[in-house]
Amino acid sequence: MAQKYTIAAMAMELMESLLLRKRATVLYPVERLTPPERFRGRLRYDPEACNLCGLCQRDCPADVINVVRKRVEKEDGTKELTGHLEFEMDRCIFCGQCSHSCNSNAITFTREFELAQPDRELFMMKSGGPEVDEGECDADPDVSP
Amino acid sequence: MQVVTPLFHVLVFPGFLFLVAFGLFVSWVDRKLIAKFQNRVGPPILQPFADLIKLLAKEDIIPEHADRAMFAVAPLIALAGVVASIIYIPLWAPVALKAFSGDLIVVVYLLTLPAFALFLGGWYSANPFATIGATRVLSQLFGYEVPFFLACLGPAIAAGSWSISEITRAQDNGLWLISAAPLSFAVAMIALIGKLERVPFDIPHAKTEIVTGPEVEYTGRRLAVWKLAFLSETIVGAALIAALFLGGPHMWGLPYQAMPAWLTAIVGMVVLAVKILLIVFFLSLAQAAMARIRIEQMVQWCLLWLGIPALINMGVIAFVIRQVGA
Amino acid sequence: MLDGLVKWARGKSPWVCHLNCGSCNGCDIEIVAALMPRFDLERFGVLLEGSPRHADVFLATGPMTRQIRDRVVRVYEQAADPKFVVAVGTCGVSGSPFYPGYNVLGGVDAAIPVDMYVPGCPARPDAISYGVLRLLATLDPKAEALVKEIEERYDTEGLVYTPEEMAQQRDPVEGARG
Amino acid sequence: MTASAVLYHPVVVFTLCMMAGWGVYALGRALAPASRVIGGKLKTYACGENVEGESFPTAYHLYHAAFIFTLLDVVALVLGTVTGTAIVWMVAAYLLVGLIAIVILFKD
Repeated sequence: MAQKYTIAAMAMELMESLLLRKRATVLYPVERLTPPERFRGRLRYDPEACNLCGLCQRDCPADVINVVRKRVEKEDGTKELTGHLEFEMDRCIFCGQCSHSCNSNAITFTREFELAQPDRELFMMKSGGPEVDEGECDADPDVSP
Repeated sequence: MQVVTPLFHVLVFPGFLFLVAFGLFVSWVDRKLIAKFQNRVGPPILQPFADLIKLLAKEDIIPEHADRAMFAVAPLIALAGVVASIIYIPLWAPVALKAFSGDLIVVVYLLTLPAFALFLGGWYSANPFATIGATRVLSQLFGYEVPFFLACLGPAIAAGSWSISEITRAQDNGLWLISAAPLSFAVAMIALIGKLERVPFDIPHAKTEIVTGPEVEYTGRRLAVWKLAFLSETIVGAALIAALFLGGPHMWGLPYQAMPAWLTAIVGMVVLAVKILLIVFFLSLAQAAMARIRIEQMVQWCLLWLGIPALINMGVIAFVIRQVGA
Repeated sequence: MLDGLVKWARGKSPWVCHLNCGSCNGCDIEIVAALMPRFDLERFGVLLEGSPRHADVFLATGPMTRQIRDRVVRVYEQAADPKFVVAVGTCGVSGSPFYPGYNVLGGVDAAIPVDMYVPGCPARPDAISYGVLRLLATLDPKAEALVKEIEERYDTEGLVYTPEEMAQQRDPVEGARG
Repeated sequence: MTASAVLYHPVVVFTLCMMAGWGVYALGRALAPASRVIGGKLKTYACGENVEGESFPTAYHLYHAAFIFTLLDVVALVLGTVTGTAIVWMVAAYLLVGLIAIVILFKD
């Protein structure tokens, strides 16, 4: 026989929740839920590992990433590729495509989610790469590593 | 002195200020209880007070198509109707501050004023949601008002008086009138939910379908007065039911004879406050356990299943009194 | 003293109103989840109000579409001062990834001023809590202390790690690949 | 008639409470920022739609409930204002009227 869900049964259940059950609430600033294993929160970019291949820029569906490449002439005459990545994180939809495309594991996502900012300017990120003097390098966008 | 004491009673205690303060506390109890029923934490104790101050400190807006006078006066009518009725309800002694024959009728009609004020305020807001909400307020009134009135007349007939103070004093022997009118008590409690427009009878407010019904256009201090009117109505309605059915400030087993007058008053006040909180507990339980129903379901169900039991209880009481009296 | 009381009350009692500017409903559901027992924003005095006339904080979701713009502006204007807007979700922050569309004007700030941006697709309920708390921190000293505590305990600066932060990372494989 | 008898009269109490409510308004006026009318602030709220100059007709279909409410309420008021020994007969008549009214309501 199916259990009849009457108002009295509901009231009993509510009384039980009042007297016996523990609260379901996570007291957020004091306690904190750990997001699930593959949750994608703040983006983590490792300029040491990055080889500036530009696959992330090509694959990003939201045009977040801009790869700025520069070729610098060393003292012994050889040329070295350098540069940095610019992130417009206000556009990021946390799809994870960039980290999926990355061959050198330079982009990963952490599980931190406290990302709120009072101003959109604060989402513009410029990260990685050694500082390059603009005048000394010739920018060549077609260069490949 | 002859002027100051009544003014103090009306404006400070047990009138306006006390009612508002106690109402804020009880609304916190109510919100906290519902939170507990839902296994969550709920608001801190000063939350209703913070809500009130915040609403007072918000900008005031009167929509251009609304009737300015009606829009401003409607919340005041609701608040005044509710606060005025506390004077005629016994609080710390079996006799109210002012008792006269027929004050039960006056209080019951004063307690319908918030519904009419809500209708007027909603109707003159000139807003589609408020208009629908206003008609629903009146439709719902058809449902709960008559059963509530009938339920209140049950103990009145049992005590042989139309005065709330007389009815409460008749229960001083320890025989609460809930024993004579159990059906009336149940009817009065359910009709009170309708009167306070709470779940499952929150059809006029229905946040999910008509925003908040009649108060859609109200902001700031005018909304604050509405909120004050509703939470004082909770107190007054509960106090009225406690006075009629549960002996008001009377409690079994307390040595009233041995106590000085001031202690009796304090004990009576505490006992009544506990009874009010118990009734509010029932209201919160109903809110947590049930969902909103439709307006015509509400009206038909109330007239049938609240009206008939209240009539039957009244008839039984009248018949028994006639037998005993003859 | 009255000013202090009013300030305290405003920080304690933010009634939110939900404003969908063309959202997919993902962030709307997360807002509802933030009000549910698991996160229980009523601890901070947050109540969900239907009418903008009652609300203090708008939780605006979705890219600002050309169709909804006038309506959003009207609803925003109809709310009483003081009022605040929190843009929830990446669409609300910048309109991405729909901003190149012919019908999308951009984020919520294409129509109304925004006080706090909460990115995420959708934003987690606790991320929304953090955004609202951070907004309240501008009003209430107690909320400010709470936010400071969060900032000390967790990393909340910026969206990409700086090289220095990278060097400090003890466990480099904490994050997940997509 | 003493001062307290006048001051506890329902009408006087009601007026005093109206004034107390007006005091709440005055307090709010002191606390609130000055009203600035910008754009459509005073327009009717209708989920952002512009409903300028429209009327909102409501279809009403609960007239029978209104009729019975009026009937019962008037009878209850008559009953409430009668005192003395006639009370039991009045109750009997009231019960009869109430039952007839409810039968009318639910006969279809």
